Amino acid sequence: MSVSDLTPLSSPAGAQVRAVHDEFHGDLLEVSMGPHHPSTHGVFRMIVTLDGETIVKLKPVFGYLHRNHEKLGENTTYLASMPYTDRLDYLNSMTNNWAYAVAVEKLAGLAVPERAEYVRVILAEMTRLLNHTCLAGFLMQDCGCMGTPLMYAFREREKILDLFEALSGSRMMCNYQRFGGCRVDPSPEWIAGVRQLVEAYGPFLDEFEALLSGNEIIMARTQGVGRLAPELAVSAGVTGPVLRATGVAHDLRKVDAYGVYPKFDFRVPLGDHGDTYDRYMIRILEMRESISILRQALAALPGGPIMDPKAKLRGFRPKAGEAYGRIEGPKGEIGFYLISDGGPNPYRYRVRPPSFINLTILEDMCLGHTVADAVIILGSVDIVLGEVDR
Amino acid sequence: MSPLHLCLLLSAGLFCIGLTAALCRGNAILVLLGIELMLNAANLNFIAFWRYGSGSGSTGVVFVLFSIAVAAAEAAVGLALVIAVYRHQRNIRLQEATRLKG
Amino acid sequence: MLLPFIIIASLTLASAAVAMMLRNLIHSALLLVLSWTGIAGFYLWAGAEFVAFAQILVYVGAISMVVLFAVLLTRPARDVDSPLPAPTVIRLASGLMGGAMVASVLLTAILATRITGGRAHAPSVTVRDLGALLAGPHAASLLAAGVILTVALLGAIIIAAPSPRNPEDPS
Amino acid sequence: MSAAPMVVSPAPLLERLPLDLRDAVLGLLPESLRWLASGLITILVLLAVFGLLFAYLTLAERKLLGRVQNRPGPNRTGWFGLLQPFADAVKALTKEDVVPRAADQVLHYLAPVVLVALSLMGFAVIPFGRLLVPVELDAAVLYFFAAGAATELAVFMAGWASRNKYSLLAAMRALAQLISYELPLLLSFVPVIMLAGTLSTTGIVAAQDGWRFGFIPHWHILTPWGFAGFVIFMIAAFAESNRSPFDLPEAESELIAGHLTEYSGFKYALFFMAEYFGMCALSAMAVTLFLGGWRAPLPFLEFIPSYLWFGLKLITLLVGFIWVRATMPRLRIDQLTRLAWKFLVPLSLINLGTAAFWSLTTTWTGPLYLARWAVALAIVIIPFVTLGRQLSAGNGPRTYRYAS
Repeated sequence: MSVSDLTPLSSPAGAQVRAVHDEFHGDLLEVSMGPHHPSTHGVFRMIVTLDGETIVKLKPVFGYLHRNHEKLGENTTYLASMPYTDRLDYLNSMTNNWAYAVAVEKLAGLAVPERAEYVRVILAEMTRLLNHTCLAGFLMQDCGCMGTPLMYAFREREKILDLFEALSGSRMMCNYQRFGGCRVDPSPEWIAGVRQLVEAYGPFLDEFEALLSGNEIIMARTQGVGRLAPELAVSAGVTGPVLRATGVAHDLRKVDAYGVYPKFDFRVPLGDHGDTYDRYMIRILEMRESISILRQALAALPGGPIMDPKAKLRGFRPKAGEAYGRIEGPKGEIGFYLISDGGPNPYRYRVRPPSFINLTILEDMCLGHTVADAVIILGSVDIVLGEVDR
Repeated sequence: MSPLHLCLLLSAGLFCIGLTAALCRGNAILVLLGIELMLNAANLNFIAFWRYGSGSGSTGVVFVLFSIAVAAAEAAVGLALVIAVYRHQRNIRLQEATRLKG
Repeated sequence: MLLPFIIIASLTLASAAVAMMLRNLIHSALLLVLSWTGIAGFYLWAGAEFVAFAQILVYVGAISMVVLFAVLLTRPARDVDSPLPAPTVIRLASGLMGGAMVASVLLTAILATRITGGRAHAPSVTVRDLGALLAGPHAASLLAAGVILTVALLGAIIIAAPSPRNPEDPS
Repeated sequence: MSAAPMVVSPAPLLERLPLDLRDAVLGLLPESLRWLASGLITILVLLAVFGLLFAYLTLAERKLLGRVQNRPGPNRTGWFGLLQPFADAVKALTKEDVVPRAADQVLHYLAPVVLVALSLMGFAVIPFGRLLVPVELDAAVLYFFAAGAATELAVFMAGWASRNKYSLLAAMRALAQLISYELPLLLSFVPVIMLAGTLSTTGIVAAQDGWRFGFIPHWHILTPWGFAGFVIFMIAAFAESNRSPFDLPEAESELIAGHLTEYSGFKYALFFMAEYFGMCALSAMAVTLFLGGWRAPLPFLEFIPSYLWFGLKLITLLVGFIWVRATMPRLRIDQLTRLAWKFLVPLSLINLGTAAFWSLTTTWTGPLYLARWAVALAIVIIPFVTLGRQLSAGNGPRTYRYAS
């Protein structure tokens, strides 16, 4: 199935559940989960109406972390916006940087040297590993695993963050990509470090999966929970692993074939049920594909410059026009829409945050399930509040 | 006054409290609890007579065991009825529960 | 010997009486648990150890839980402050009168009866004796009790389970 | 610590040591006070031993969790963090006690006290050693579970009195959990009572006396029905003591802290204490019912005092509790009740049949002895597998396709 095969439905699947629960059995209880709740992944609030423990209504409330991101982007120069994009999805600053760089490169018509494209792919796939590993750990924490999988996941995450720090000088706020290439050229030692990480990652995933993927309780908790219909997912604009878990083959790395991705041989895993377990497993399988991409990219990494020599960072004034740059981030399509009036600042700066758009279907996934399920469904959607609220 | 008198007075007191509650209160759960209390008062008598009576054997104790079992059954059914009534009329006031079916 | 009885009796009676007068059902139920525990204490005092523990296990461990559950499931709408309607006042008065009448009859009957020939020491009944009694002379009643319990529990489930919805039925 | 003070027994010195110590203390007091002092000493010793066990169990739990999770655990207070429990105690005692204004003040205060009191009561009937039984009761097992049944009432009180919606949900969960798991817990050891023919804990330990072939102890866990009963008992005990994977009332990722949400400082510490006491009491009961109580596992090891064996078995079970907590995800409330009603209750009923078969075939010897084992194992295993299949029907590993 692909996007074009599907006609968007106006009636979401949740409407039926909602109708059934209009005539409720017991007294309803309205619980405000969050903004300070251990499992809302930040300052996020869900106003949940419960019949017993079953959710009959769920209203997400966000904005507690609003930082005026888009307005800031319109009031600073193109280059000065780059570090702000780190703060969107603070787990994935490398891909945020890249998406922003792609938008500006489109706007200004900049070319990117091949070595930079390869480095970008390496960093993006490392970011994907990082994000999905953290997500799996957090999801298991939401299932009540007392921190053990989370600590295992964080052990691996630290290794990736160490590499990021060695390259960019910062663990999480990397600010590494530039329009027209990358900031610094990775050293051979750094490449060797990545190679070591990639070789060790497969065994880690095997260990992680042996502990969790076949666990009876995990399967009972996640299978059939939070089903998402492909029609609803497409009409709501859901992207990333959440969309692919419903069986829709939509991966920008294949669809847009941006950068040097066409040169690599990788597959896009698809789920058949669209439930929480599928969303978890798709991410595990994607990590395995990422490892394969990383291997190929490391083997084929060419020499040459890392920055387009024509690129001008200071006093950068693209000619008037507009551009939308998007890439497949770990959470879905991360895009930046820029309108230039020829000045040093963008006239309009707009972010398409995958977390935020994936979050809009939360109620439809949660209706009819219990409070405990809502927590893991939210965990499996994979949100970062920095990106949701901007 | 012999100890048996005291025991019987205690049981009579409990019985009357239960009875008054069952007659006065409109809340189905409280009525049920009143009935439970009356049943307990009866059990108390069995034990009292077993302890201070002149007969031999332990039938009194055995009977109380059966009575406790029946009380458990009664509580389960009674509370299930309360929930059914609640589901029907959105409260558990017995005055309003006037229909058996519907 | 008498002091523990007086303590137990006053505790039982007081908590039962207060429980039945309270407005808050949860408080009533919890006080009644105290009263049931008091009755178990009486059984212990009288020497019926097994019955006392059975009383705690069944009443405090099971029935109280079901009662609390029912109270939580049937939280009334917020009309607690509404004044008592007239029928309820009449009901209250007649109930109280009925209770008082029964109490007076019982009291006179108990106080007028002369009891003779009671035994001074508690008859000993071990768990083994009880088991022999239940499995021997009372085996039929034990079976009947088992059947009653099973049927009652099944019935309770059927009554309390939400009826399957059918679209034509407006209720 | 048995009821009669001066027991003349042929037991060796080490075995008698606690009793001798107590009698030495009692000797200093006038005759008329001895019964009272004896009881008080028993209570004090129990409180001291289990209080200390509680303190170091919290440390052991944090250390073990740390070990499982690749981190050191507490190691700053004292050598290897050995003073951590006392630092925690000081912290809990000096914290402000915050009570919500809307809370039911009396019940909110009463709940932790009642909980600790009730969870301590169970220790009275556990035979900790050959000569160490605090109270001999004819219906000791019944007493133990009667005391334990009321603990969930205290959890309910805590949850309801807090006037917090999370706490209320936790209170409901606690009730549902108790109603569901009381039954398998009680049914799981009925075979033990049937075959031992007594409800007294000392009687049950006495029934596990002796050796098969001179070295295999006659513990109940070493029979098919006993093993099944032990497993069911332990699963129900996890639920009964609100420990992971059944820690639904305080599920921190869903209900913040459940019934503990509105508790702080010393009251919170009391809840914590009660949880560990409950865990210890249930483990001690499991040791008594299934693991031969204070008996040594091998004949030549009997020179080691019986209470040390009891302690060793108890600590083994407690470490099991901690290990499970470090590795298991949490069940959902409907799955929890379904597990109890559709799996544990039928299994424990079937287990009654296995035990009956076992006791009817005590005369089978030779090849028939093997047949006895085979049949009993079949009665245990076949329902386990079929019921288990049914329980997790529809769930299983999945295969994934890739976009072409």
